[in-house]
Amino acid sequence: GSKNAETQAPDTKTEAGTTSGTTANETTAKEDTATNLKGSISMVGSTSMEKFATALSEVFMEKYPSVTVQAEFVGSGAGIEAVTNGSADIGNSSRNLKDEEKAKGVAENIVAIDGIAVVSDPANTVDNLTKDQLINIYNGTTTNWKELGGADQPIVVIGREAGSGTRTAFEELLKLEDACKYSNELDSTGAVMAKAASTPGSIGYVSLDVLDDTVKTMKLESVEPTPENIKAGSYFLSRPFVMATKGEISEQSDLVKALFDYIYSDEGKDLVKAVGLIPAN
Amino acid sequence: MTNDIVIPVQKESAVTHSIYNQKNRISDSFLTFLIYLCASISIMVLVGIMGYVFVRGIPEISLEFLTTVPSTIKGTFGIVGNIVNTLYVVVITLLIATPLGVGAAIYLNEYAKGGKAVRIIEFTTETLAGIPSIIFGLFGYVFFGNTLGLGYSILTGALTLSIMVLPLITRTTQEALKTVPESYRSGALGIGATKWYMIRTILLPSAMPGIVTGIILAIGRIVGESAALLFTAGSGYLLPKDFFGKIFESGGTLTIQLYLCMQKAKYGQAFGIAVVLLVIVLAINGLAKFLSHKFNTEVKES
Amino acid sequence: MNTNTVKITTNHLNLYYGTNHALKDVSLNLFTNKITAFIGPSGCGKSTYLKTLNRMNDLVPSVKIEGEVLLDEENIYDPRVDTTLLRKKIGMVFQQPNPFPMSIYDNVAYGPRIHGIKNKSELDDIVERSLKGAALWDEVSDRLKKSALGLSGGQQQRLCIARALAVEPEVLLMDEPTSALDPISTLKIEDLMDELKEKYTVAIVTHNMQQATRIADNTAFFLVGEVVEYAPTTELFTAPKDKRTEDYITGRFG
Amino acid sequence: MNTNTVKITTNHLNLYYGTNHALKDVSLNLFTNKITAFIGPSGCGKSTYLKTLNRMNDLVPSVKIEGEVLLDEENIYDPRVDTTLLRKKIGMVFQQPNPFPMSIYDNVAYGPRIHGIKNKSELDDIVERSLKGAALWDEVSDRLKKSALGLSGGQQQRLCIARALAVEPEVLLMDEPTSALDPISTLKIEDLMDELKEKYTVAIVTHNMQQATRIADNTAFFLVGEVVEYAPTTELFTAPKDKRTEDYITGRFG
Amino acid sequence: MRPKSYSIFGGHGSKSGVEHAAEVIFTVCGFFAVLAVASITLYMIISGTPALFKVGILDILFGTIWMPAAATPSFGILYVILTSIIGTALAILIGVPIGVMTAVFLAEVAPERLTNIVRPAVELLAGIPSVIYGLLGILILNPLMYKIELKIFAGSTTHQFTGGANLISAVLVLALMILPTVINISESALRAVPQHLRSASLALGATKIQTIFSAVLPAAKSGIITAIVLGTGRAIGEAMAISLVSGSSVNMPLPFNSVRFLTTAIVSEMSYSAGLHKQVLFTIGLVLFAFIMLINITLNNLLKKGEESHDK
Ligand SMILES: Nc1ncnc2c1ncn2[C@@H]1O[C@H](COP(=O)(O)OP(=O)(O)OP(=O)(O)O)[C@@H](O)[C@H]1O
Ligand SMILES: Nc1ncnc2c1ncn2[C@@H]1O[C@H](COP(=O)(O)OP(=O)(O)OP(=O)(O)O)[C@@H](O)[C@H]1O
Ligand SMILES: [Mg+2]
Ligand SMILES: [Mg+2]
Repeated sequence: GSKNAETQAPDTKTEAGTTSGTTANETTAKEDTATNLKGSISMVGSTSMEKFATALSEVFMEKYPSVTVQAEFVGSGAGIEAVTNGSADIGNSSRNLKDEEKAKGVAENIVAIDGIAVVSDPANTVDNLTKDQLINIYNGTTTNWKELGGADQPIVVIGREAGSGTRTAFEELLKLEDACKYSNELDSTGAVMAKAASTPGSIGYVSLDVLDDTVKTMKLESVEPTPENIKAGSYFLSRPFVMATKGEISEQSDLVKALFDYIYSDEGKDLVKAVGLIPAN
Repeated sequence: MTNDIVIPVQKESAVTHSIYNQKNRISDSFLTFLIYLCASISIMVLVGIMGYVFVRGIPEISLEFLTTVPSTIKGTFGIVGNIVNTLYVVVITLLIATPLGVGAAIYLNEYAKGGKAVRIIEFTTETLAGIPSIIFGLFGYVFFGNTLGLGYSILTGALTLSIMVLPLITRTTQEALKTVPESYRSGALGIGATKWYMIRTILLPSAMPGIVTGIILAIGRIVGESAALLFTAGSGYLLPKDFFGKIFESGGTLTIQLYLCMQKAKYGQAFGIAVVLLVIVLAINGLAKFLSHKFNTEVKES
Repeated sequence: MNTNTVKITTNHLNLYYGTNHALKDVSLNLFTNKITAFIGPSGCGKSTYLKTLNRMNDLVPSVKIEGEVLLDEENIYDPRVDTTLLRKKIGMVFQQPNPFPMSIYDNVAYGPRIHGIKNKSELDDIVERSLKGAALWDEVSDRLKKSALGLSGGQQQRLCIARALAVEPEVLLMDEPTSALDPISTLKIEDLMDELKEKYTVAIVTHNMQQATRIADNTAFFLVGEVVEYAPTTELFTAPKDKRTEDYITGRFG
Repeated sequence: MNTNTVKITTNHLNLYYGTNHALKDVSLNLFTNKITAFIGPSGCGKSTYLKTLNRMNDLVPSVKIEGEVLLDEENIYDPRVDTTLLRKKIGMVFQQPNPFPMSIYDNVAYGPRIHGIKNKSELDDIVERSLKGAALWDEVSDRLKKSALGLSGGQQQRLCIARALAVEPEVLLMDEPTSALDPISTLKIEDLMDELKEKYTVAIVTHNMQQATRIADNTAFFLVGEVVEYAPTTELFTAPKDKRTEDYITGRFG
Repeated sequence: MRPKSYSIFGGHGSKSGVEHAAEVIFTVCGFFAVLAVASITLYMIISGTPALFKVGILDILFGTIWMPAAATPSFGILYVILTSIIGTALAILIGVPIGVMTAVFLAEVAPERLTNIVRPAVELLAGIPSVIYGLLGILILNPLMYKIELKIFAGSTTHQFTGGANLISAVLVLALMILPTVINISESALRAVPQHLRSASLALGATKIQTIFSAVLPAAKSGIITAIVLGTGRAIGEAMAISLVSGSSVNMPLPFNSVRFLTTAIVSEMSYSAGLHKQVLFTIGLVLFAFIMLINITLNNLLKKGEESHDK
């Protein structure tokens, strides 16, 4: 139901929507709404979520041909700001919302979980790290791979820039906030990959879905970073992908509601898996 | 040699002061060496970079790459939408910035009566040249996107970039105008040409090479820009549905797509895009030069 | 001299290039249908004076001008004056030939085109007539479309004369128009001036006193920015009133 | 004429600007310690010939040169020739004054500095001497540090002469060096040339036949790229062998 | 007196409408640049000053610890400022001479055929996105630097190894990135020098090289200064590329340290930041802006002084 009908008015860009708010069993009503839904949804936010967001919008637009989903990628912070001030319907964030952001009435809708993998250069002989070893590397206690049983070469510690969703999650999970001693703070996942691949003795962290064989992927506590292991909880580095809305989903326009309905449907979960992420809940 | 037959050298002075005595001037050799050294550094770096980009990029290019838009479902990748957006952004930006920049230069050089005003404008233009592009991006987003309500659109991007490349065009044009000999001006004015007529028929053609330099550098800035465009033109990658409507829609240029590829560590695609970008730049530069030639009244012969 | 119609009057003209006082209290009249010559040593202000008559000095940034110049009794330094119109009426040939970097044809057609003549055959006509007037037609008629910058020094000088003629000004100011010319071309240009004065007012700067005596009705002698003497030519050369004039014209000066 | 030492010999020189045959089979000798004058109608190739003597025509892209020019019996178009040395020996004053956009002082000191003179007082000396030689010192001594572009036409011309003198060349080529000068300055420059020929070889282009008769030892008459007649000056002017020469010097030509 | 219609007085619009329109349009264009700078300045001041007071001017400008996202954030940017100053200055010192000399080569020395190949290539260089420069830096330059770094600091326990991402790399990439601007503008300035000046110099017995350095370069001075100023602007404003090759950690600007520039600080954190952190980033923008103005004033004073002295 729409309890706060007045709050949704300024946000919505729907030109014509279904008048009946049938959200309960959309799976059956899908075919009807597909012909009825019209308008556009704007998403703004994290670049890390680009793959997921473009896939989602592509599939959704195929399903509802009269709907346009426009996604922009300017960063988590900017996305949340956009949804806060109403210039976007959805703010994509690759980190949890901060309390002050929630206080402004923005709802945190986790749509997927992204694993964070620890990578190193391909020639590295170390292939497993314990949580403590990882912490010691990043806080500057361990500075040479030989202390970890590897070759005698300095560790080049690579991280992401302050404020990055990946970094925030990584540091939170390892309780390393403000304690990391990075020698490289790169501002894109691709740059971390390139740097790790080309620098002997490097170590860095990236999203699960970009892994390839130009780098060596570390096991943590002897666990491989796979979706299954993350789902099972045995791999401990992961972070949420959030699609923030102003107010709860139920307060949104029919279009936005339909989008979330889709994401949480089985079809949506398949899509999430297809782009290398883990479906939420 | 014809002078073999001529009298043997008789005067002493003729020997010592012979014009055949190629004297080696050390400072000359040093400076020549320096010129060649710097030029070869530049050229080697240039060739190296281009070579690297081409070697890594060309294998990525296929018909699909050039003629489709990305699709995550099908798992395919193509950049035709971005190519179109790039052309939109370049053309619109130049349409806005060139008249403004050239006009400003003409004002500064031909109309403003020297003094403070000119110096202030020159100074501000130069300041504009040093502002990082992200500031332009944020400003453009706030001003054109929000205040003027243009949102994420090609127009917002083009307006923002216009301000960004304005200094390049203004200052290079101004320098070009400064080098036009004063005698051309007095010649034209002296037979009763109005100022604007003189500017149109004498100054602009003479200054054309300089203006083109500015435009070409501006084109480089436009196509190479990512930060400012991400916040203003957005990252849409679909083909336009109608020609003019697209101007008000989000559209990511090739560089934006390249930037997003970098995020996903898709270097192959990134280099592929870079190659396409270079080809496009080459084409636009060529076109700019061609058009400028049409303007140039100078008789090119003898 | 005073039976003539005055075309241009200069009253107490002073001109400064920065601190350099280049014209000192110059008062002169130019008469309709007469040729006035300006003579004097190099650097004495002849070119400067000529340029004040059609306000070409406006282009020099550091220049400061006092006094009054009247064309047909209108002050040309009045703020309301349209300098374009003024310069259409008062044409000028500069001391240093300054052809535009265009073809010979376009150089001559430049002026007429400004004033709205578009018709090809009319333009052809004007170009031919002007080049003939400047005694250049024979030498360049087969290369009208070639760049004017490939002309010899004297040819460039005549081209600039042709360019000024094409506009048909009321007053023609010529700064040493024959300095780079051989005697024959010079005579042709002098004949031209003689013809021109039927319709126009002509002023020339020359270093050649024979030339002044041959063609000028009146002559002014300049010295370090001052007009020392201004009189009908024959009078000035045969019975100069000022000792300095006499010294100069007899070559005893300096 | 043949009792003199030959400084420069030209043998069967032909020069083309593209398809324009500007010099036709020119053969001439210039003699040490003599002044040679070149006369002829505008556009006949005088400047072109002068420029071939120190290879300034090399700079025109479309130019093609055939034949031989010998300086002290060395072919200046030999590939081994150091054009820099050549041009230091053969100085040139161009038809159109071309001062550098620098101060007057720097303009004159340019050449000496190039050739390694750094010493301030020595330079001051050269500058003063050269400017005095070119009869310009009095007018500019108080503004040596001002831009040379603010000089009058005749002053610029004299500046360019001073600039060439400062290098002390063996041969001095002057293209109408007094065209923009008043009679007095002209006389001073002519005196200078007379002095110069004691030490150097001088060649000048002039349109002023009186000037040629006053100063030149030998005179060559050019016509459409050809040397019609070359003879001792008095001979050429009093008893020309060629009908065309006679026509020209008596003003009956064309 | 002639009929009134011949009067030289402009009167009713004989200074034609076109002429007036042209003047007005050009004036508007001229002041547009001022308007643009003014509004951007205003925008920066409005967004950048609040943090100055919230954090404290001294704490920001002279603090050395940058921990914007920490629980107790610290916003010191002294090292970042120093890095920008030193890095930009070095890049200019390397890039400008190479650029100007290359321009001389193209305009005066090189055979026309070579110029016709090289010039478009230089122009292309201007169009390569900075991300690509950054990527090339990571893939090619940094590994090279790392080899040197490993040699120099072998066995050091205090040095933090950066994998070659350091001040030197950043300076080299910056120097490279300003080349197209410097080369192109200088070259067109050199080409605009009238031929007769070269003739005059050569005729005095100057060699080609002497002519270039004593006559042509001084005559093209104004254009070359513009090239330097615009190149400097490019160097100061560039962020994307150097953020990748410089390591981007906040450190003292020593050659082999990972360092962060002002622009990098803004670009890499702006999109994720929020709240006070974001405001501080705008403050950095403001600092950068002041920095640009300062450099411009200095350059103008240094380079343009000589120019006016002989022009009366
Ligand atoms: N750079 C050039 N390109 C093409 N033609 C040229 C060039 N310079 C001169 N000419 C032509 O060559 C011929 C001879 O020119 P030159 O300058 O030698 O004449 P000149 O005798 O010096 O004449 P003047 O007395 O007018 O200076 C002329 O017809 C001229 O138009
Ligand atoms: N643009 C200028 N800036 C400064 N001084 C100038 C400028 N033009 C001319 N002068 C000076 O003003 C004086 C008069 O110059 P003007 O050109 O009128 O002389 P002129 O009589 O034409 O001489 P010439 O016969 O040599 O051409 C000279 O001393 C000259 O140096
Ligand atoms: Mg004069
Ligand atoms: Mg000549």
